[in-house]
Amino acid sequence: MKKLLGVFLGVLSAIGGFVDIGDLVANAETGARFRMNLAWVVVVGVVGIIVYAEMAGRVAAVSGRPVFDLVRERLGPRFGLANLGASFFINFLTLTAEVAGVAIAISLLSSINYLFIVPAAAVLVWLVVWRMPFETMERIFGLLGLCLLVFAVTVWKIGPDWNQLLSGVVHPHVPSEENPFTYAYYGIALFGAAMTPYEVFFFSSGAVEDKWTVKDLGENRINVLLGFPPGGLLSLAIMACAHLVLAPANIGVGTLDQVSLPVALTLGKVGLAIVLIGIFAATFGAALETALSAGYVIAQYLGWTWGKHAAPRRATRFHLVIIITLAASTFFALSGVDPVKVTEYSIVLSAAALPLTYFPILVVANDPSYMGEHTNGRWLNAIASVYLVVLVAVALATIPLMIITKAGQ
Amino acid sequence: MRISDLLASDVQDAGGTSLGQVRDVRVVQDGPVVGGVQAAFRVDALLVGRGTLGGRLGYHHGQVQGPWLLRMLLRRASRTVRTIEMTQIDRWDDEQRIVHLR
Amino acid sequence: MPAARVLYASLDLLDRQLRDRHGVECGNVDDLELTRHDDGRLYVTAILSGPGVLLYRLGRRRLGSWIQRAHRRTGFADDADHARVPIELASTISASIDLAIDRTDHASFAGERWVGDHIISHIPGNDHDADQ
Amino acid sequence: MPAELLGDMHSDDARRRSRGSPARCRAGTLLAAACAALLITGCVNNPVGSARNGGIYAAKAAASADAALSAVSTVQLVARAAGDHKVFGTFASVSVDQQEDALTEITTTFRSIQPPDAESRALRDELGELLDRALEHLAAVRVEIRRGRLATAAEVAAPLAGDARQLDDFAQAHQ
Repeated sequence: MKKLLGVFLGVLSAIGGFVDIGDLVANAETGARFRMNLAWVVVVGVVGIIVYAEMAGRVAAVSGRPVFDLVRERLGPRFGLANLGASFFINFLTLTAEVAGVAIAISLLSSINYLFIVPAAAVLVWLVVWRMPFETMERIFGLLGLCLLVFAVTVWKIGPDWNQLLSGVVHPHVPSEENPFTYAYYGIALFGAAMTPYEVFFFSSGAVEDKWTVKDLGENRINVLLGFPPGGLLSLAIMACAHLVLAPANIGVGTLDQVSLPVALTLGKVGLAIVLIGIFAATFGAALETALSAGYVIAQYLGWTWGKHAAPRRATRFHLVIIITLAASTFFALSGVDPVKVTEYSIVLSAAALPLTYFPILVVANDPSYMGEHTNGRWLNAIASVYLVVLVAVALATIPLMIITKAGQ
Repeated sequence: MRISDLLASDVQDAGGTSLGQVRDVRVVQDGPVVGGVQAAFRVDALLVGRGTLGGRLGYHHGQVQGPWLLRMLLRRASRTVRTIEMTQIDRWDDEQRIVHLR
Repeated sequence: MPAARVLYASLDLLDRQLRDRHGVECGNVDDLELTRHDDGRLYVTAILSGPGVLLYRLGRRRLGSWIQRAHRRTGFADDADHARVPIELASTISASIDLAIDRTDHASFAGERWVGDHIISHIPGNDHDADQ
Repeated sequence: MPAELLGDMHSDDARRRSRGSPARCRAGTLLAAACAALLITGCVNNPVGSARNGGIYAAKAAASADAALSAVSTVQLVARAAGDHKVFGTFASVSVDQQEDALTEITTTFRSIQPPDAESRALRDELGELLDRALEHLAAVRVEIRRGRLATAAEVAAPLAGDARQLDDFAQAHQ
């Protein structure tokens, strides 16, 4: 029975942990601007992250090797170094966006200017990384993140014309006043938000930390298959809220309070309190994962001792990298940079960088000398190969689109 | 001497024309027993040619088979890799990093 | 006698994760030392790993060697080359390589110890094992 | 496509000359540096070009009107929600502050674009006036909410409806 409860809580925290600042901003922005015409990208992204995370978790469980350890081993130290530089920079941007998101959520509850809260939020993130046990951390913020289900309640309460809502999903088209380049740019942003690389760094490193073995593969699949789809539905609920409330009022999402406005207008103060707690938990949980990922990627490339389980004294350089990265993110957030803009850049560049880590994982998942009978099956390889082509196409299109649309203006 | 010097070496035949760079080094654990425990690893052959990535990822002399798309792509890139036994080597100038064949 | 084991340096040895006798990470295989025996053949005699070794392999040979020498003097009390682990101390060679040594006397530990002594140990709770 | 694979496509001699020097590693870090430069400018402020001809100026004016409309509509909704006790005072004041900052930045960015011809100058004056009026009304709502008088916030926000309509018409006209 205890095992069942463990699995159940695991799935719930996977749902709660799926949405982060990138999903909140991307889905609300696209809902407000493109109605439901980009909803299909979320579906593609969720299937992609399921394939990607399941493979990374299986590789970590069977070979005991996390992502960046494999990136260097399979691509060589030189290309691995360039890969590390790009991934670390994007992870740094995401961490900055998440910390700013935590501060904004608190400021909306307390009306203290969010810039004053940023340092406190960063110290709180560090304290949890430094002291709180891994499972407790995952459970608390994963379960609190479930408060975001209030977006789904809002959509249900508004009682929209469902087939009109679904028509956007099933027959997507570029709205007349928008040009296809901007449509594609926001599609890539949504795709990057759904398939965030740091989730895979954290997911595979967590599997090694928790000493997963072949016995845990079943639980890994359940977590991914039952946890991510509802997370994807939650993202679509955020998009639907923006489509139903913000779009008719000609509101484009530029700040986090606009994202939570539809819930307040529909469910009042109670709904607002719940959604703000949900945003706090989701962004705080993601800040923990990105802070740890900063340490994971460098330690795993250089072969240092790493890990959240061991006391900090046994993994000193790992924790030092986390402290320095968190401090740097705090300064960048305090530099008056627009947090929503930083979030946009982090998810778009995440989309562009996906092949860098997806490609080596796909190769190792096909290496019998590592995976034995857990090597990828034919069907999984077919789907994974299609995604590799999609990821490379997205990666090649991102920078040009960013220039053409001046970052989605 | 370090294996990275050997891996960076250019292989030239007796006439001095280059056959490509050393891509990988095959070692065989059949040398004299060392430390009373295991046999030593003897450098047995060099893999020379152009395609690096396919070999490094395990498609060429490793066991990686799938997915089909990558196997096709990477197999073709490392088609020109050739195995040169150590017996065919006259000498290895590790300063200039050139392997001279007989 | 089973057939002798065949490995490929880049594919199976280089850049693999090193673990000490307690299974704790202690650096990667940055390079391998080759020695020519009197029979004229080349043998892999040691695993090289630690500050400067990777730089050497990435092409920065002078800088890499300089860092390695400087590190050797400052990193440890004795003058043994802690970046060099004789190959016979590698007990298992598979997804990662287990060494019959303790991580504290491996070259990559010097950085770990310096950061521990000067920074991490000054922060309260640094010896608290997160799982209690 | 991984850089190393691309590297193989080129002639082998070129690679031999750069043998040992981490050319590809430099390419990777160059790419990261380019991204960083692109981002820092993008994140801090929206780069503003001068408008070469009337058409571009009109499009930029329409975009500014659209952005202003978004801020004005947000404050309308928040004011009405405050009146209906659907939001806390803290949320309302932070939200209105942020929209006021956004509208202020839209106005200053728009004013910094040089109108290239007479027709554009007329557009600038028309939209400029609209933006100033909206900013005034928005500030009044902020003060009302900051004083905790949520019940009357909706009334104070009433003129924003007119501003919203005019901004919307302007944006549609010069899209």
